[in-house]
Amino acid sequence: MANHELNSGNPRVDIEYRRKKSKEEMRYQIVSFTMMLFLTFIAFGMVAAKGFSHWFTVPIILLLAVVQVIFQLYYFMHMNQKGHEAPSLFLFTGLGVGLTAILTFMTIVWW
Amino acid sequence: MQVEEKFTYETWPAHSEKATLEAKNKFIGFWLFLGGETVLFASLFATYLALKDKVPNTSMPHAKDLFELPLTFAATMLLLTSSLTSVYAMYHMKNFAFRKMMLWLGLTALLGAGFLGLEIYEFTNYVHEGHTFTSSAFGSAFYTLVGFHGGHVAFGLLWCLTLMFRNSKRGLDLYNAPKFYVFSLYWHFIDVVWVFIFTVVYLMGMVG
Amino acid sequence: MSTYAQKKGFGATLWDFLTTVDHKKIAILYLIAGGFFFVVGGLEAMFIRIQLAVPNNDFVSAGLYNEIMTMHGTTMIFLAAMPLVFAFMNAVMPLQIGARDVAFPFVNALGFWLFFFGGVFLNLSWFLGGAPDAGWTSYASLAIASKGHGVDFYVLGLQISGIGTLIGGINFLVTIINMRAPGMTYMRMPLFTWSTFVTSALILFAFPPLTVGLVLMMFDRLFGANFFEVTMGGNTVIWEHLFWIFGHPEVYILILPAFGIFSETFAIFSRKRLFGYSSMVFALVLIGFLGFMVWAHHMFTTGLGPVANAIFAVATMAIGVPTGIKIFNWLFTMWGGSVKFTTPMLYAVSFIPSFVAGGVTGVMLASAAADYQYHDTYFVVAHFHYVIVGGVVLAILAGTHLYWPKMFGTMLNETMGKITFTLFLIGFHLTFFIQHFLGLWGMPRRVFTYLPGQGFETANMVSTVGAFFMAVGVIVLLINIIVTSARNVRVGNDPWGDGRTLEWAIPSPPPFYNFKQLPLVRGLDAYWLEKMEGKMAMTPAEPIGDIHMPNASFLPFTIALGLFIAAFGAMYHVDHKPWALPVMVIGLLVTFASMFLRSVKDDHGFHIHKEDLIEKTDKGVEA
Amino acid sequence: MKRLAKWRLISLFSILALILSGCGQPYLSALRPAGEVAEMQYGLMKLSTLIMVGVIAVVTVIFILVVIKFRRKDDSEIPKQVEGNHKLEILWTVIPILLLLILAVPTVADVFKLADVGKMDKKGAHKDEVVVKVRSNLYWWEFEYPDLGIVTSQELVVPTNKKVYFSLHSSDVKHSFWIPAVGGKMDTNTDNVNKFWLEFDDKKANEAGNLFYGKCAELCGPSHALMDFKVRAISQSKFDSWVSAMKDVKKPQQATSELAQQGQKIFSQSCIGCHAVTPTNATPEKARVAPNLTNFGERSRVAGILPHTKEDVKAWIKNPEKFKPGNKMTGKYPQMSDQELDALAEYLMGLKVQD
Repeated sequence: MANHELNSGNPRVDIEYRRKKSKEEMRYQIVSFTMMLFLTFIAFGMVAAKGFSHWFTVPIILLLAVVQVIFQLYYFMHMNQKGHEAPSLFLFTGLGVGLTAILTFMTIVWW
Repeated sequence: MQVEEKFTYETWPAHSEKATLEAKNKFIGFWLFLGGETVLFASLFATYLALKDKVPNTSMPHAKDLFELPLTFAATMLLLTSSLTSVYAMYHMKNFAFRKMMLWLGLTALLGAGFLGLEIYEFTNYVHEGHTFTSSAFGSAFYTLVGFHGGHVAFGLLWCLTLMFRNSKRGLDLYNAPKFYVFSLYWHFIDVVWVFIFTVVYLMGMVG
Repeated sequence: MSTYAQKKGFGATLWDFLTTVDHKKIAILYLIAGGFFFVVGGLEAMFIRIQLAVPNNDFVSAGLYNEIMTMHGTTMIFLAAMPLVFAFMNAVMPLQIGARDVAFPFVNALGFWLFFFGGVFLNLSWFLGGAPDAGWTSYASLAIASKGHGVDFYVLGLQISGIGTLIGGINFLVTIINMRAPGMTYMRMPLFTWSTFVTSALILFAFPPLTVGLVLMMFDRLFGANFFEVTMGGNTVIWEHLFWIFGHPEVYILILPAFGIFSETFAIFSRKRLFGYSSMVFALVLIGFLGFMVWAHHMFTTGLGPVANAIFAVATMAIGVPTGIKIFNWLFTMWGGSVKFTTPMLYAVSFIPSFVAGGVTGVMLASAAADYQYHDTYFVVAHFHYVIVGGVVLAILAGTHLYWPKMFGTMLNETMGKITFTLFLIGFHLTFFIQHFLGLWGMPRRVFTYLPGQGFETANMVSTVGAFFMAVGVIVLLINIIVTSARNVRVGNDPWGDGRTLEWAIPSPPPFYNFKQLPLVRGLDAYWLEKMEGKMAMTPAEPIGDIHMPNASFLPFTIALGLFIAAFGAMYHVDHKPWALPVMVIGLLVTFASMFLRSVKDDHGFHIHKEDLIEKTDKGVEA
Repeated sequence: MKRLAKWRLISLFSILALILSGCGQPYLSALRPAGEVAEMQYGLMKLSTLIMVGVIAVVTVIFILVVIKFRRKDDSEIPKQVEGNHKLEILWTVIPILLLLILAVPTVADVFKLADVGKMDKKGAHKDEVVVKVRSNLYWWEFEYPDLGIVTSQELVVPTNKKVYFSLHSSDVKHSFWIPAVGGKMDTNTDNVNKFWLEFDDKKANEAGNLFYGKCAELCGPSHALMDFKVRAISQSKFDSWVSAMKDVKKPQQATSELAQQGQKIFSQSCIGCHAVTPTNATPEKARVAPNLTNFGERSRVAGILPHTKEDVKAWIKNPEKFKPGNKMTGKYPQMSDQELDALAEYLMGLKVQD
């Protein structure tokens, strides 16, 4: 989306280009925010409704959480932009390590 | 590029948060720190999940009996919205609109403070119901996980206010732009953690 | 050490070191502090071996033995091996990639002072009512039951120094990602830099679980929480998991830099580029990755069930493969080379059989069903000492000799170096080889004594004799250091004559800005390439210009000091001492005030002007 | 240098002599397996050692060649800068994988075999399996036979040539239950009950004098080193008669001699609060705070570590702290005169269920 190389030579053009880009980005961010609100409503609604079975609700709300977090990471924290190779490598490695720990604690800590 | 150089709307670089070597270092370094924080919170989540509802006697409240959806929902809305306001702040930083950025940052801090207030109110409620830090392993794990997050919010507030206070007269330059940016990353990360807390602790706690 | 430094008094030098943010000086601080704790841990080891020399010995009492044994492990791992490794990383890695400093010089200093105050705090336990006595693993049921403040010292001390290590790790990572000289691609980085990179990544992911574990234990012991209190719903196995999720990668955090040092040594003294460079890098990364998948092999007898044991057994065995790759690559680096047996090379060469012995017992231990016999016996003690002493300590000794001229500008005496080597190596094998058998004969580890008539007598005596050899070896090294420093014969850029990487292209010790002009890197072993073309220096990648340098600061010291003070308050708060809470608050205030000061006071650093750099070149003061 | 060579030789010889001096004691060493489990584990040890020695041999050969052949002779020689060799590198990646697979398969099989304790939970009158509930305490062990309704301490009695199932638990801090000659260990956790099985070989038990040494293998406090126990492995018939003899003790045995009667009086005043002298498991675990002494006279050690003599019993009671620092017995009873100790020891040594 955003661009490192602004070499049109004409500052006015660059500025306008950048403004347009920022606006565009902002639009994406507002859409993500709306989506996140929507997903939160669904999650809370499912639990509040109490009508669904445990095995149905839990995976769905976990999935909704993951989708929300992807919105946060990629749109709010700009991981969709260039120059985020090292950040994503380390963030996802950390996530992997963390998930292994969680998996262990849920399976072999209690008997 | 000199860090103290004065900029105008026209000369302000596209990626002010990564314009100098120091800024680049800060940017990568903070992301790595967030990678470590991921493991930290994962360990706390793991502990919580292992100790959920482990109480010494049956008369003590379980997750199901404690949590209230409306309160959690309100807290979630506050924090989610504060995420959006800090996005706005960064938008204005990009456009070199210092006053607007400060305004949105102030709003972010206000929402964060509201969230903290709700959390404290919630905790006092639980304590009245006999669910305390020392009453059971469940209690210890719950307060540690949620409290760690709350502590992060509180630290974020202090950070935000310090930044605003220090730079209120100075305006934007390449020295403080990365600082604002890194703060916004931190704030979003707190929100990411909260998404999992409300899902895993509260919603899954209510479901059983 | 800097070109700007004039003859200064002791006070000024002290102040210089208290406030320095220069990676080379911080390296020296790490070396001194780590060396000191290494000697302390060594003394503790000697007490252990003297106590166990004969059955039913009463050289130390049972309780005191547990304290010594716990502190030996904790000190050696956290306060000796890691800081010494950090010393070399700090001293060498920025030079190897052609950087002027690390990414965050201030944080670098902060990391050191946190480690230092954590270590001092931990060791003050000796004078304040007793050291921790629950083993370096500090398993929860025993650690919670342990009376006195010993375990509190462990928890708080490690927490403080752990934070220091964590930020140190992040610092190295960013330095390597962002600050490589022009032309220094990832696949041209020297192997020591690669090992620093992987090690730092391991630190980044391994220390948070330790932090969490320590926080939980601190809450349990000091603030009435119930994580490990079984009657309150707690579970002690959580500690075991958290500790080993950290603890196993920790082993690799120690050994990977050792691999790095040896990789450099083999290449330098064989006058040959490292055999299979890419597979060496690949193996490093793979070991680092697998390091996170195997921790439960420390818990085979905990009762995790056959499925978990089988999975973790197979995963553990897998680590043998990349390690094997490395061993053969080193051997084939020497193959066809021109091998010169200097002191560092002697360590490197003897490392191979020693480490292979430790590695194969590691694979034996991975075989879960058989591990039920080895677990918590002297077999395990023998195994990890073969890996840690035969790998890490030999590497630290090799690194000390190899990089001493680069750090201090003068060479350690080779004859004395070889004496140290001989004594240490003999002592090492004498001490630990026999312990494999002690374990198999039925001797559990962490015993303060043993009864006569079980067949343990001779072997234990042999082991103790070996320990004395090692002690004498270390004493010779200390004498060597004193004599060398007194003589202070200055050396040039490349004192070994066979340097291959960038650090050997600049003066020993380097000027405080490292490189006047950033070098242009044209391939692996950049300096060697230039030398082979008959050039004596690197081709610069930039014209001479102003160099931006960070300011010195006293704040890292005070931030760490504040936590140190606060830890005392937190600890004595359980005794209902009236002063405890105020002390804790004051300590935290010192820390936060320093951090606040740091964030509101701008620190733009200073510039060394182009003219000054040129002037000095003309006068021939510095190359 | 000559002296150094001599030293090396001496140390080498002493190590060799030690290795040749045997594989340890038959009642203690994991290298003298005395049962199915230990046998299985010994097999894995041999297999892995064999593989590892093979690896070491290859490394050593290359190592020696390199060190001898490629010494620097001429200071100006510059060797060829070799990048690597894919064939070689693939070779030393694939061969270790194969070797590890050879080890991994039996390892996994054995792990599952050793964890197979399904039979111990079988209910009903036809139950033939021996089940022992092991409870570890700060520096002593309790062995309960839930199906037989008896409790004993410090000295486990088991039948040979038969699977014995154990369920392990700790009442204070974590310990680990280990009988080296008979099979690998398992932790006694505070959180849960761990289960495993062992088998005691009759012939090997005879060689070991029917008495195996057991150890605590997890650091548990100052006297961790002294938390030994013994295992009396006897034939099924002898075991049966021991069980019925134990069961016959319905109430505390009466001392016969006058001195012993005195001792019994002292015992019922000062000791019986913690130490039971009947083998029934009717009292709850929490109330069983010290070793059961029903058959104390027949045991082989005092407090698990001292020789089984009257003198040692007296010395132990007089000052247990001297022998097991940090134990829970010290200070729980009044000081005793030599005469009282004498009587008490006489009584205790007479506590036998079999003749």
